[in-house]
This record gives sequence, structure tokens and C-alpha cells, in this order.
Amino acid sequence: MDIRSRALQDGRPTLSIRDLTVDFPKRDGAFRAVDGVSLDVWPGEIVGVIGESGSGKTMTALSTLRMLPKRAVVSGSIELGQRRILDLSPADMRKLRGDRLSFIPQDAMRALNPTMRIGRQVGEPLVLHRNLSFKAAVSRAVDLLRAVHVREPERRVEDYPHGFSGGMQQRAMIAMGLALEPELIIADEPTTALDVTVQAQVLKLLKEIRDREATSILFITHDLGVVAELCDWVYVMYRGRIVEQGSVERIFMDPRDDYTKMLLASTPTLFPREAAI
Amino acid sequence: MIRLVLTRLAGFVLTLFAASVVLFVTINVLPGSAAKSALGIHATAQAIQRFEAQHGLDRPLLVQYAEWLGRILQGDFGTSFQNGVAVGPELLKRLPVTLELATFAFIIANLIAIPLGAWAARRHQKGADRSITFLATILGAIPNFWLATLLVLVFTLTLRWLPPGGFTPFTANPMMNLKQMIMPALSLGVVSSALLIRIMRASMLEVLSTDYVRTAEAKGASSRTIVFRHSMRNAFIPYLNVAAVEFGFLFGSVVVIEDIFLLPGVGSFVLVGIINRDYPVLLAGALAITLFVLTLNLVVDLIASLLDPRQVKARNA
Amino acid sequence: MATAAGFDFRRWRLVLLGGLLVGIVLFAAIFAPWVAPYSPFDLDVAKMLQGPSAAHWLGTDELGRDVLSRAIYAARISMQVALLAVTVGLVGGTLIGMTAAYFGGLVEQALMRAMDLLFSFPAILLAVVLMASLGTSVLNAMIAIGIVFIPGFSRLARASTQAVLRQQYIEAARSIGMSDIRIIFREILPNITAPLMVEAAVAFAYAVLLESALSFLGLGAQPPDPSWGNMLSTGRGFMAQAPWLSIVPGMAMFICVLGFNLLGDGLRDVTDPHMRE
Amino acid sequence: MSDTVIQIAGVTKSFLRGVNAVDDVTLSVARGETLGIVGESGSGKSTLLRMILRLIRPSAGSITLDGRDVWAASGRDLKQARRQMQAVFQDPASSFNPRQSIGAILAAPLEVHGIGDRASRARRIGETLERVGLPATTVSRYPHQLSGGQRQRVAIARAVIMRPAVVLADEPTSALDVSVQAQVLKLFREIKDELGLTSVFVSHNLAVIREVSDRVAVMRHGKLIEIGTAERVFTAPESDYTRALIDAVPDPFRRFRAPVELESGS
Repeated sequence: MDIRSRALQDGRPTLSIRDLTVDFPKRDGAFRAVDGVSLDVWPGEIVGVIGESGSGKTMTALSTLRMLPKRAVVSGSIELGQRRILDLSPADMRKLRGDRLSFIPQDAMRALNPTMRIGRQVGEPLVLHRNLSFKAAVSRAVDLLRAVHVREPERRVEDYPHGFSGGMQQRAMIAMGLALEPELIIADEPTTALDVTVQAQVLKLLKEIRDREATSILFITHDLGVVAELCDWVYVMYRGRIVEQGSVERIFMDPRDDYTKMLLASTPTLFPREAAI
Repeated sequence: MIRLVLTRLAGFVLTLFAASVVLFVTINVLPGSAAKSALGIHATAQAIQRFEAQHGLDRPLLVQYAEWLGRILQGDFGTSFQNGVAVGPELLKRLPVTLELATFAFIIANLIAIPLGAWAARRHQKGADRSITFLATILGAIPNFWLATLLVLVFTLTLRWLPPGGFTPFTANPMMNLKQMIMPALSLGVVSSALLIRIMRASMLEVLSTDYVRTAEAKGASSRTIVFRHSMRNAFIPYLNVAAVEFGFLFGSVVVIEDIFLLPGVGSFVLVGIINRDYPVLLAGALAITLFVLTLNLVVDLIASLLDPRQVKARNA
Repeated sequence: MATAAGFDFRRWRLVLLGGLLVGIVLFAAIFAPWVAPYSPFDLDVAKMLQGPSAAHWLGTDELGRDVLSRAIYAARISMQVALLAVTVGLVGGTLIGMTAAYFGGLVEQALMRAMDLLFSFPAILLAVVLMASLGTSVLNAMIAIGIVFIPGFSRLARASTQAVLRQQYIEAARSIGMSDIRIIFREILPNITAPLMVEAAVAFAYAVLLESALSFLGLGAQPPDPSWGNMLSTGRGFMAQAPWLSIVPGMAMFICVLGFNLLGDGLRDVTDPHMRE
Repeated sequence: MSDTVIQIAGVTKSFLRGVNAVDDVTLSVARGETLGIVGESGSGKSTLLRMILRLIRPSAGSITLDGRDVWAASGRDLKQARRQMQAVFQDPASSFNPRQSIGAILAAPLEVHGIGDRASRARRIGETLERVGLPATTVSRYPHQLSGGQRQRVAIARAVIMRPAVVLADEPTSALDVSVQAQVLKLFREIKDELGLTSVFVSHNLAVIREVSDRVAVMRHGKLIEIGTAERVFTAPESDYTRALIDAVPDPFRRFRAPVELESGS
């Protein structure tokens, strides 16, 4: 059943990573954080990358944004649309970020500038990439905030981040990421810091965005539950490698790799396990 | 907002009051006798008694303090034990000198520290950062009164560009005033900048490593935009507070610098007061310098609060 | 923290460089009678104000005394004053800061208000006023400078203690019924010594500067006892004829202060957990 | 089985701004059972645990352990209460003094309560380490040399070395990866059964609470929303809030069948 129905799609994947390797040089040799990872994200698809700490999932995401620590040594290829990301000049890469490719981090409270009004922060991609004035960008930010269901956005754009709740801050980050209708959104554990009820709302919002805008989302997480709720396709990472990939149904119903099986067995659940058949 | 200012002002007044108590008590438990230094070592016992009675030095400390405070609040700082001159007007004459020196020194220190500190942080662990840190280490090890001496050696004795000292009011001769001010201001400012460079660098490094700077990078902001739009304001908030306190801490050096450059300011007034054990002079001078420092802290603190929306809101709530 | 792989020179280079400079000054101070070529007090009017020569490497002063020997003996006074002053500041400040942080509430309010007040006086002014009050002598200089240091150390000790108090091992210690005294000395003190030692090195440098300033103003060491401050003060009178009288004591202070500052910076880097790999 | 070990009656903790972190909570814990307390951030669950542990003083109400008021106790009674009740904290990074070896950390509670001599303490430490699945050589190691999972094993060792009657755990596995969490939870359950411990287990993770608890208390904004057997609370919640909480959990096995638990002999 592991026929990749998505491979039958026309055209090319939004994101295509091939043989990605990330090394961190140390005094004695190097630490290999990512080891030959290949993955694809197709248009309108939500792809989950799941792994425990140290699995290399975040490093894979940061490689795509070219935002790894400077001492990291990267090889392989990453293509976003037709662009070979690893070959771009720093200036061209900068033009891509926040425009064709946006990032939603884990901790929205820390990710928002405490001394800048929400509206300016949400609208800033338009200032950076479309030469809008901040005034025009803030009025666009009102629409963006409305689209992520922030109430009274006209008033809220004047607020500073500390006036927002955790869930609202994450909505603002998502609005910022959507500003220029990117081809790909990379989300790194965007709901881990949130309470479950708020998390559920944010996950619903992400699905809604995908359905509405047909944006592709690369979703990094350690939480199998979130993957089951949200993703179409899953990559399981362990120690820098992808150990298994498949549709979300296949991974959960018929895991093949021992590590995936162990992960599934370890996950606590509200729905008691059935007796062995 | 108004509440914020009022709270800070109240704190300022309270601190100033407490400082006056500390200074008064410290100075009035001086073991050395004021009478002896005023009247000479060979003064008779009666003469000393008469002197102490005349200046009220034989009464309880609390009474003396209350009276002194009462008079000060009316602008009367008493008369010098040494020469009977009224302290208040003399202090008033000296204040502008020290104010000018302090202002110049603070401006010089910040002009050096802010760009260098920010630049070092931006080039963290690169050549520029190492050079600036090295410079700060060297500057920080130079005693400011030695730097003053070296400046005189070079610019006065060798090059003969600048006068060795003295003071001319700016209104009387602006050029002369600046010529006389530049070496004292440099001695204080350059040495203080060493510490401020480190503070600015640390504040900026802190900000540059935050998640919101990473967000700006992920939005496609250039390194310039990141520094100027997203980092400066946030780095300034801790910088200003720490910088003002540290500058104030180092500002006591006016006592030495004014002595070296024969500046008739508050610092040299304090020194005269100490050498002659002239209580009214010493007290008035020390209080004036403390007032300088507290005012600087107050102003800077208010500016920093204005920069920080979290504080403005918290105080209003 | 030398690893099995060998001594990490880069990490320790500032400590080594600072230690070397400090070592030279300390050596001169301790072994002054053996190191100094002449007595610091021997007058020789025939040789007054002579420039550097083979007999007198750093020249002679206005009374024909050997400048090198006086500078070496001056190191003794500086080191004595600095050592005692830093001890007063460190012990006093640590006790006050730890007490304030541990007990909190009114005790903390009262202690820290008092420290803020003391800190609002410029350092030299406070030292000068205290010296005027105590009388001019080397011992009083030590006490005055020590008092100046108390607020700085107490703030640091308080902040460090508060950071430790937020750690769960303090809750763990309390929950097993450990006494306050034991928590303070066994759980807290060992974890705040590193920042205090760094501060002590920096305070040492500042103590040398303060002592010199006091002596320069005639409030510290009294002639004919040599101190860098009073040597510079006298030397300034002969700046045109004998510039070395102004340069030598300043250079000595510079080397000494630089040594302690480097030592402090180096210790900070070495003990800073962020710098560890 | 029904005798009460911990009785919490009308306990309230108010902080300065007039908000109650814990608001009039009454509940009891029976001997040998595990009570799970679940809630979102700001629900007051950790504050409640800390009040039982005598780390935060309640503004009102009483907490008794075996019939003795925990907060009124002093001297010997207090020492006795402390001995009966041990804690496991959340953060494996900060719950140990970084300057002390594991041996010194485990010896501390024994020393404080004057239990045994040097040799017998060392023996007891060795036995306890073995019980939590750590090698005897661990005594000479320092916290930063251990992994998160190993540290939580040490934390459990520290709690049970006193042979207490009650163990209070505050999010003990929240900072761990799921595979390690599963091992630590398994160890916790085993030790609890072996020693017949009574325990209170606080977590924001409903699934973890379900796995370890006999009874479950749900808290929100400082109030006790409902309490009952784990089975009942999770299958037939009485309050809308509990229902909403359960529905919000992204549980993989809501959509997909749960696999049989592995025989994790590791």
C-alpha cells in the first residue's frame, strides 16, 4: 500500500531535499547532525518530520532556511521550486526568506520583538520584500490577523507582544508567515509550548490555511499525536537519518521500522491498547 | 506615564535625603578636629571650645542635622570654617564647571562606547570584535589621573597646543573654554568608555542571540535592518541603566581630575574641604556630586523606561 | 576543566596572561627587599632627577632616590591595600547578598535599599569622605575601599543566590528537611563562588586604582613611604625636566590593573557555562 | 485500602493580586493509590503539590498526612512528616546540585534524618541505585555526566531511599523524550507497587496521567473541576471542561488502533 499517491501529482515538489548532510566540526573529528536525508514536500501537502531530541529534525529545517550556526558544514542539495537553495548568494537567500519561504518557531513569545508593535512585525515582510511603507504594511497586517482569527485586529495591531496570550502570539507568527503567500511554511514545533486546548486551535488553523491557500507545510515535531491529527505524509528521523517514511495512515497502521514501532509503543494514550491478536 | 515619572521622582528625592543623612553622619564623626585645623595646632582649649560653640558643633548630632537640613532647604549652606566665606554662593559658582565637565565626559564616553560596542557584537568573535575588546581592556587599565598627566605631557609640554589647566566661562571665551575642557573631559570620558564598551557589547550580543532576531532573519531582514530596526532599541534598555550607574560610580574621579587641571568645580571644592577639614564645604560639595549622579541616573532611567513598552504599561496598570 | 585530550590553551590564555602580569607584580611586592636594587628611602642629592642609566634603570627622583626601587616597594602597599579591601568587600558583600536573597521579604528590602544607597555615591567620593572621616593612613584606605566594594559584591551575591534558589535542587533540599544553614553553605555557596571570584579579580584591579587615587590626593600612603599614587603626584611637579617620574608609576599601575582585569575576563570565560562545548 | 493518607481540606493559596492560585480545594488520597492531578498552565496543580510538600504555605485550609497537620507540625513531628513524604521534580537539569556527586546527593536525605552510619548508607545507596536500574559506579558521577532519563532515575532513587510512605511527583517526565518517558513511567509504577507507595502525580499530559493514575483530579484556574477513577473521568467525564480537554488532546490512537505495548526489558 505504500504507493505514493502524491508522486502521481503533476509537476514538481515544492521542496526537494537530496542527500542532505550537516556536520559540526569538533576538535576530534566532526559531529554528524544530519546524515544523508532526502525528503519531498508536494504542493498543498503537510509533511511531518518526527523524531526525538538529537534526531536532526530541526537541523534539517534550519538547513532549508540556511539559518544553521555558521560553523555547520552542509552538503547535498535543497531545491525550493526551481531554486537550488544551497547555491544561492546570501543576498538572494535573504530575498527568499519571508517571501517564498517562511518560518514559524516553537516559542512565539520569544520570537516576537518585545519593543515593536504587532502590526509592524506582522507587516514587516511586505516592507522588506514589496517596498511597502510601514503604514501600508500595518493595514495589510489587519487583514492578515483577521485571517488567523485574531479578534478586533484593527485595535490589536497597535499592541505590543506582551499584551497577547500565548495562542494569540502564535497566531501572529502564523499571520507573519502568511504575509506574502509563501510556497512553503516551515514550522518547528509551533505548538509544543502551548496548552492542549490552544494547541488544538492552532492545529485547526494550520489545516484551514492549507485548505484555503494550498500552502505546503513542513512540520517538525516530537509528538506523534500532532502528526496523526495534522499531517498527510510522515518522515521518521532517528540519529540524523530518515528511518521510515509513508502516508500517515501507513505509518500508524503498519509501522515497519523497529524504531517507529518502539516510538508508537512508548507513546502514552487515552485510548487503551488492544490485547494482542 | 505620569505615574512612572512620579514614582521615579519620589525614589530620587528619598535617595537624596538618605544620602544626605549618610554624608552628614560620616563627616561628623570625623576623628580629626575641625577647630584644630581651622585655628591651627596651637589653638588653646578655650579657643577651640569657643569655635565649637560658635559653629554649633557641641550639640547632639540629630539637632545639628535637622538644623543643617533646614538651612539647606532654604538655600543656606553655611559658611566655611576656614575663611568664613558663604558656601552656597561659592557652590553655585562652581556647579556649572562640573556640569560642563560631566556632560562632555558622558558624551565622549557614549560616543566611543555605543558604536564600538555595537560593532563588536555584530562582528562577534571576528577580528573587529577582538580588536575592540582588546582596546577596551587596555583603556580600562589606564588610571584616568595618569592619562590626564600624559595628555598634559604631550599636548601642553611637548606640542604646546593646549593650556595646562584653568577655567574660562564659555560665555566669556568659548574657544578658550573648550581648549581648557577638552583634556579633563577626555581623561574622564575615554577611561569610562572602556567599561561602557563592554556593557554595550554584552547588551547587543544578548539581543542578537534572541529568538526575535532569528525571526527577523527568517523574514529576510538584512543584517543592517536587524541591527538598527530590531536590536538597537532592545539593547539600549539594559545598556542605559547599567551605563548610567557605572558612569556615576566612576564620576567620583572629578575630585582628582579637577585637581589636576585646576578646574574650580565641585570636585576641587570637596578636596579643599577634606584637606582643611572644612565640614560645610565638604558636605556641600559631596552632596552636590551625589546630586549629579542621582540626576543622571534618574534621567537615563526615565529614557530607558520610555523605550520599553512593557515598563510603561506595567507602571500604568 | 582540562580534558583528557590535553590542556586547552586557547581557553585559558587570558587567565595565563593575566596571571603572568599579576605574578610579576606579586613577586615584586613579596620579594621587594631582594628584587629592588636600592633602598627606596636612600637619598642622594648629588644624583637627583637623573634620567634612566645603567646604575638607575628608571632614573632617580627629586631627592635622588632610585625610581625602580620605589616603584617595586610601592607594589607592596598596593597589594596589601587591595588584598584587605577585596576581602572586606567580598566577605561583607557575600554575607549581605546571600542573607537578603535567602530570607527575602523585609530583610531583603532593607539590606538592598541600603546597598543601593551606598552604590549611589561615586566610588572615589565615598572613599574620600570615609578617609576624611577615618583619618589618612594605609589601614584606613583598606577599610574605606573595602566598604566601597560591599554594595557591588552584595548585588552580585544576591543575584547569583536568587538564580540558585530558582533551581529545583533547592526545593529538593527543603523537601527532605534540610536546615537553612546547611542549604546556604552546602547547596548555595558552592554554586555562587565562580561569579564572585571573577568579580574579586576585577575588584582587585579597581582597588589598586582607588588606592593610587587616594595616595595621589595625599589621603593614602604618606611620604616618604612610596606608593604609585604619591610618586605620580610628586612626579607631576617635575614633568618638564623628568617625565619618567610621571611615566614609571603610571606604567606600574597600568600593568597591575591590566593583569587583574585579564585574569577576571579569563576566569569569566572559563567558568561561563555558555562558553563550554 | 480505603484509609486516607493525605487529606486536603478547603486549601486556598492567594497571591498578591487577589487571584487565587489554588481556590478552596478539598480532596483525599487513600493508602496505596496514585492520584493524578491534571490541568493546563495556571491551573494551580503544581502549587497544590508544593503546599503538600510544605514548600508554599497555604492561605487557608488544612493538609494532613496520616492525620497530622503538615503545616502545624514542628520539631519531631515535622521531621517524621518529611520522612514519610518525598518528591520527584520535573526538571532533570536543575533538580540536582551540579557540584555534588550522585553519591553525595543520595546520602543527603539519610544524613539529614540521621539514618545509619557511613557504611550502611553506602550499602543502601548501592541497593537503591541497583533498584532504579543504574550501575553502582553512578555514585561517583556528577549530574551533568548523566542523560535526562538517568537523572530522573536518580531522582526516583532520591525519593525512595528514605523508604517513604508517600511520593509526590511534579511533571517528572515532561522534559523527556517519549521513549525515555515510557521507561521512567514503567520504573515508577514498578517501584510504587513494590513498596506499596501512595502517590500524587501532577502532569499536564492527560495520557501520562491516564497511564499512571488510579484516580484523577482535573484542575482549572485553581479550582477542582472533577475527581474520580481514571476510567470514569476519561470515559465519562462529568464536566464540559474535562470533555473539551480530552477532545483537544492530539492522541494518535484516536484515529489509529493502539499497538500492544512492547515488553520493554531494557
